[in-house]
Amino acid sequence: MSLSATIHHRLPGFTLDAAFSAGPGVTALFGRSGAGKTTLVNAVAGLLRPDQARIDAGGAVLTDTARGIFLPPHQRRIGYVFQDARLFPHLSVSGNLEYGARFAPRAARPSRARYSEIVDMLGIGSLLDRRPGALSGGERQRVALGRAILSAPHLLLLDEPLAALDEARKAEILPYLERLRDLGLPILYVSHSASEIARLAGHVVMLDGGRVIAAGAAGDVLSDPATATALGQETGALLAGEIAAQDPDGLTRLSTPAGSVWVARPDLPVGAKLRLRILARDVMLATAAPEGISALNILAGKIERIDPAPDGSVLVRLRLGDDAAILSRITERSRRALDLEPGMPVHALLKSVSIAEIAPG
Amino acid sequence: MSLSATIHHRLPGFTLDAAFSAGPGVTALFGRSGAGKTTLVNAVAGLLRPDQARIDAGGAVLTDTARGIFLPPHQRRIGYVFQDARLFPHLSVSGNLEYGARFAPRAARPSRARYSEIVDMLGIGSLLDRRPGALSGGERQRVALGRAILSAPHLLLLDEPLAALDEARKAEILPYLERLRDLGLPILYVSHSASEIARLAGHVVMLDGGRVIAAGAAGDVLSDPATATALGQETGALLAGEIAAQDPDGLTRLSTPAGSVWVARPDLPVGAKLRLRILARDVMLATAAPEGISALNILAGKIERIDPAPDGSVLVRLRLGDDAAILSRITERSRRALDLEPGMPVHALLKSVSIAEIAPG
Amino acid sequence: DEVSVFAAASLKTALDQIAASYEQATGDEIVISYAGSNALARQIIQGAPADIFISANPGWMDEVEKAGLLAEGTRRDLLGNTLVLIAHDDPPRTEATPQLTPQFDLAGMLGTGKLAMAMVDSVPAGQYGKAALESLGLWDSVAASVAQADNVRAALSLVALGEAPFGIVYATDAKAEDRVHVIATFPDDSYPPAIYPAAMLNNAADQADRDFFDALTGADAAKIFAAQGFRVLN
Amino acid sequence: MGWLSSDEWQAVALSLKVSSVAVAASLPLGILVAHALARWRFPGRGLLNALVHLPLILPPVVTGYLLLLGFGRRGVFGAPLAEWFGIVFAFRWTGAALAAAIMAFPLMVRTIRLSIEAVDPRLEQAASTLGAGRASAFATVTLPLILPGIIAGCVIAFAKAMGEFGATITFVSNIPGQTQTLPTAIYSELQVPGGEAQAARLVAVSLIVALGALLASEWLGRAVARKVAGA
Amino acid sequence: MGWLSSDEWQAVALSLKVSSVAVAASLPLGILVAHALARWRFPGRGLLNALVHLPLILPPVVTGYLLLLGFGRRGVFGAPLAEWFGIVFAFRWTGAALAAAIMAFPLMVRTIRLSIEAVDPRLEQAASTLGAGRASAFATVTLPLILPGIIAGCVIAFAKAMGEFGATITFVSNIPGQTQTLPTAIYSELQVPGGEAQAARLVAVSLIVALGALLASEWLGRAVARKVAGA
Ligand SMILES: Nc1ncnc2c1ncn2[C@@H]1O[C@H](COP(=O)(O)OP(=O)(O)OP(=O)(O)O)[C@@H](O)[C@H]1O
Ligand SMILES: Nc1ncnc2c1ncn2[C@@H]1O[C@H](COP(=O)(O)OP(=O)(O)OP(=O)(O)O)[C@@H](O)[C@H]1O
Ligand code: MOO
Ligand SMILES: [Mg+2]
Ligand SMILES: [Mg+2]
Repeated sequence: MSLSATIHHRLPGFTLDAAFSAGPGVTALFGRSGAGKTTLVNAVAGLLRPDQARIDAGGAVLTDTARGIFLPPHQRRIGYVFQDARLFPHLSVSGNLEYGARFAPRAARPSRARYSEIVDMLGIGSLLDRRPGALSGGERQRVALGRAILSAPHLLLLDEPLAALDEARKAEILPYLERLRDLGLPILYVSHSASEIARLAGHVVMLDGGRVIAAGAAGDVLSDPATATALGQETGALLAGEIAAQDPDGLTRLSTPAGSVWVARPDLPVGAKLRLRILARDVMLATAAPEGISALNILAGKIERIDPAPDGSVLVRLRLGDDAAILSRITERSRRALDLEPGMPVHALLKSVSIAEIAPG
Repeated sequence: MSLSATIHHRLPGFTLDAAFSAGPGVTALFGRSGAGKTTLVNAVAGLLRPDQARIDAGGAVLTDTARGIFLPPHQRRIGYVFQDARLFPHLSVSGNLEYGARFAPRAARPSRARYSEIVDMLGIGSLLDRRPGALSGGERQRVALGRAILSAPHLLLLDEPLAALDEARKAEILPYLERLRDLGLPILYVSHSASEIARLAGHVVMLDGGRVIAAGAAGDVLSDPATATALGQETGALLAGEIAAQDPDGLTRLSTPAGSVWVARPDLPVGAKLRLRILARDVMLATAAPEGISALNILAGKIERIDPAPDGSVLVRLRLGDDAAILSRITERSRRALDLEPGMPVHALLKSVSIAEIAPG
Repeated sequence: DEVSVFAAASLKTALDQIAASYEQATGDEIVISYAGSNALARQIIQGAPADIFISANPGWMDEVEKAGLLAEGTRRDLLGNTLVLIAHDDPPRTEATPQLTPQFDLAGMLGTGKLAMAMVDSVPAGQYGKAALESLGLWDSVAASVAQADNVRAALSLVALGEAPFGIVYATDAKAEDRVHVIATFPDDSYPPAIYPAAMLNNAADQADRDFFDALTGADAAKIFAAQGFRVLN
Repeated sequence: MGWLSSDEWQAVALSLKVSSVAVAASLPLGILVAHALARWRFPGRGLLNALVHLPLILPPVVTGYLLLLGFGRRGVFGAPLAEWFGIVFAFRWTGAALAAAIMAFPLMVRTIRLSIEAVDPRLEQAASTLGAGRASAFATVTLPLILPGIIAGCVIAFAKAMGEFGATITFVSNIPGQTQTLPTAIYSELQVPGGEAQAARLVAVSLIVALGALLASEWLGRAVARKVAGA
Repeated sequence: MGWLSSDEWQAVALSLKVSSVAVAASLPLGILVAHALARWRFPGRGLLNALVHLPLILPPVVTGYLLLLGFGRRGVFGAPLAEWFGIVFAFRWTGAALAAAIMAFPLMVRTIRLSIEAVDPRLEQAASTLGAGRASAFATVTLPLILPGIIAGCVIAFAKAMGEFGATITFVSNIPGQTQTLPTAIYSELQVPGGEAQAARLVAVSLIVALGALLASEWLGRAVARKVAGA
């Protein structure tokens, strides 16, 4: 299924004026607080009736103000995890989880097994009889996520679903969202976290002040020096890779367009495709190949461009082979010390453990 | 002011059984979703009447169930930013912000200038006439923060105040919280983010299942290999430093117990004290001092211990001089390749831009 | 058989007694609905299943008759009543009760107190009382002091409770209440006769209805009505 | 029990029956109207609102009289209803129930409406994203959440129905065993010299019944509220 | 205007005065009692609740009679009040207002109570952490949030007061210019054969006034609700 939306809506003091499309997989909506992410998602869900809009999903017209079409939310089969959990206070956790199933077509209703699986994944098995009033903030958000997933939607809208969760819990839920995505459920994912986005999203739509300021493949948007200010420490490149070998010491060799890269994922089969995230701040540059160093991954490349940043650092874009580029953030002093200029060949040192990987979007 | 609390409280299915004390500065409450952080904070605020508890703040007894003492919340002068913003829906943003002032002692009431300063810092100047219903999630949280600060409290409780905010906005607010802290306002800070905690907190209390599992100086707790599982990618060391010189090219030389370290903070005066955060994953190890590399900071030290992690990596603790230690996470393969063992002298390469710094707690 | 009687509420005490002994004697069942004459009349006009109607004033019986609902030739004036001036007092005084005259200083006796009456423009006892006071030339001097109750019983209880020192009620009411006593009687010719007309209605088909209607005018009933202070009119 | 006559027992039983039926029968319409007034925008909303409040504003006697004109045997609605459907209100206990229902209706609607207005519409939105249509969302979310309001509305309507006098006696008269409710029985007693003692006993009965209902409802309302509040 | 007699105009004016005063004077107590019933736990809560509902349950005549016993010239409270404070209710418009206030009180309290119960106590908690004591938190948070409920309570009480008849006439009887309210005037007209037309005019006046109040309150309530909802 694919989603395409052109939305114009005025609120007092704020105007949303955005057009974007999202294919299958995860499309991230990224933007500052107040950028209009929730407003946009509400319009897709049908909770907001925009002044002018055309929203299509999987060929079906959800909203078309020009033709007076407005499919009511309950017919859209769009699961929505709200920024505020909005659990039903009169229902127990299990009542909330089961709520959506009764409205889903019989064939789509989640099985008992799937229900347990999701409950376990979210770690809410011991809460099933509680009321939402007796849950912690993060527990509430997890139940909301389960509730939306169990309603068997055709599209999932997630408005900062993990913001209230600790790293460990996030790490448990993210693979599940990946699985949902890989099962073909398209997801529109609002997040402030570039690493979540890098991990999940195939596409990124960056919003600012109600307008789309960048959109495209996640790798392009996240490594675009133009978005670097918005991303700050999270600027980085994405690299597609494939598992070439599982070495006996537990390390995994990936072949990427930039050459071989080693990561620690002994659990994945040879041939699996991955995506590597390489943060600019995690890449050191060296003019000669260093020796006797704990960095596993040293890639050779050529400097493509150098953009100075306001904080005295510079962002160096390296071309590694024909199809790959990565970013490195170094200090201006280092640049001068090494006399780096566009066109120079250099070695990039990647700290292996700082590589985030995903199955390809 | 200092806070000390011993709290025992049973909820159906959950028991909080925690004792901790917090000096001036920021004390972080860190723990997984459902660990009992909000429950604990509620007890301190006086919103929860624990089964058994003794809570003192600045010499005054707030709660002492043994003696039947329970100071009502409005007499505690404790500002509280709730996990859910809880703005007053009938008041405009400015009405919310001004709410607390009228109950504060005349002398403590924030001046017009302070009010504007906080409004600017939070970026809510254009929202002052809006009602909370017309705010985005992050905007709501910012107003809640301003409301608590402007009530002129003696202690500030922050329950994940920045979770809903983007990096850029966080980066604007954190220095302000630092300033509040440095002005002597003690803060109890609930967060999932180790980097926020490392930046702000002098002390960390780690909660799990309602119990305190680790507590102490932030540097100790965050670099304790025992907490590494809980912290994951966020494991790291804290290093105290002092600005020794501002070099003309914009780099700043710090003297630390581990030697000189360069960072890019041209805005700080010589003599200012800082704290450096060095994430284990940001530290590479080399057996010989590398040449021609963009890493500014290379520190010499000796391996103190090596702890294997479940994911195939190892956590290496390096002693740098008498008073300093840092952590490095490297792969087991690298360890073997370099033949690293406790007692060996090595060089640590720090990526300069990945150093987070703060004024000392 | 069942006889359905719609009767003015002020008749309750007497009618209940009459009905009880009649039921015992005949085995017929008498069901009496007590309410204000106006309500009953309107209900009958709207088709209420009543067999017999006893009104507290001729006006409402006239309305029912105009609607053509009375059984031919059955209307008769059943009872009469006398208006009296009562005062609150306990224990009751036992002086003889004089007739009111134009010289009677009612206004002076009232002072700042109220004269309790039924509503003077709408409820029969009040209309009669006003007419009597007017014909005696006393109305203007007391009009401002009149507290009008929604029925004559309510006026009585105002005096009984001492809220109003004086009141104008039927002799029957005065007789039944020992917290008041009669201080004067209104001359018969000072107000229109206070008459309770009774009639059978078109509905009334069976013998039981006719029997009870006859019983109302019989000697036993007369005794009971008289004991309550009514003037029996046939 | 010996201290009430059989007519009086009948009045007690009838009052209970009339009040319960009045409340139960008008509840669905009450919820519908309350919902319409709280959440819908439609032409004639103001008129509907006014109409609902009428029985409160008018003296009960007037309402009773209008009922007599409308639903009496020869009434505008009464006659066709009786002829075509065999539904008769006039001088039946059903008429007393109709009068009580109409008199209590504004109280019921106001109360329920207020609690509907207090339900966060964002919860209904959440239900709609989970596939619940308007009616389903109402039944599964709004309705349970307003249960305390519905209970309150029923209690206040029941209490009002138990005390209703003016409209009842004007509409269906005061026929023992058929339309004589507690209040009209009390009225009858008050018409009799020395009837105060009798009336007082009936008042006592009326209080016991209504206050029992009140306490039961408080308890029920609290239980429901606790359930919603969690724990 | 020529189509109402001066007595009738007086009745209209008096009804307005009586109803307004009844609502205004009972509102503070109404809010207090509603708050107590909604939020406090104290012995005698059930009793207080029952007491508040009494006027609804009892036939109005009984309430009027009890008022007479309590607040008449010789009443338990009436006599001392008159003697010590010079406050007299008997046969005064103030008595009509007292009767109307008491009859309308349960409606007012129920309505306000329900809206207090709908206020999220966590907002009051937030106020307390900002330094607001119980009373301040009530005044600055709860009170504004229940404004729609208070308006609704006042309207329903006002409507009830405009229509109150039985208790009023029993307590303060019918003295034109002093205690003759619209409902008593209407009742009086209905007692006379052919008085329906007269009564209808008065009913019309009564409707215009009460529905005017109703519409105004709807508008006001909506404005308040909009303000709270934001935007
Ligand atoms: N009802 C409203 N009236 C006026 N402005 C509104 C209204 N609702 C939202 N806004 C404004 O619209 C803008 C976008 O809001 P939105 O909730 O979409 O932001 P967001 O991107 O989701 O932010 P956050 O990350 O903080 O949740 C904000 O500036 C907000 O103040
Ligand atoms: N009223 C209650 N009854 C029973 N259990 C409760 C109640 N309130 C909270 N709990 C439980 O107590 C535990 C601690 O809750 P708390 O809100 O303190 O967690 P937290 O550490 O703040 O989590 P989060 O990061 O998700 O906000 C949770 O497991 C929660 O389910
Ligand atoms: O019979 Mo009545 O009660 O005076 O009209
Ligand atoms: Mg948002
Ligand atoms: Mg919490």
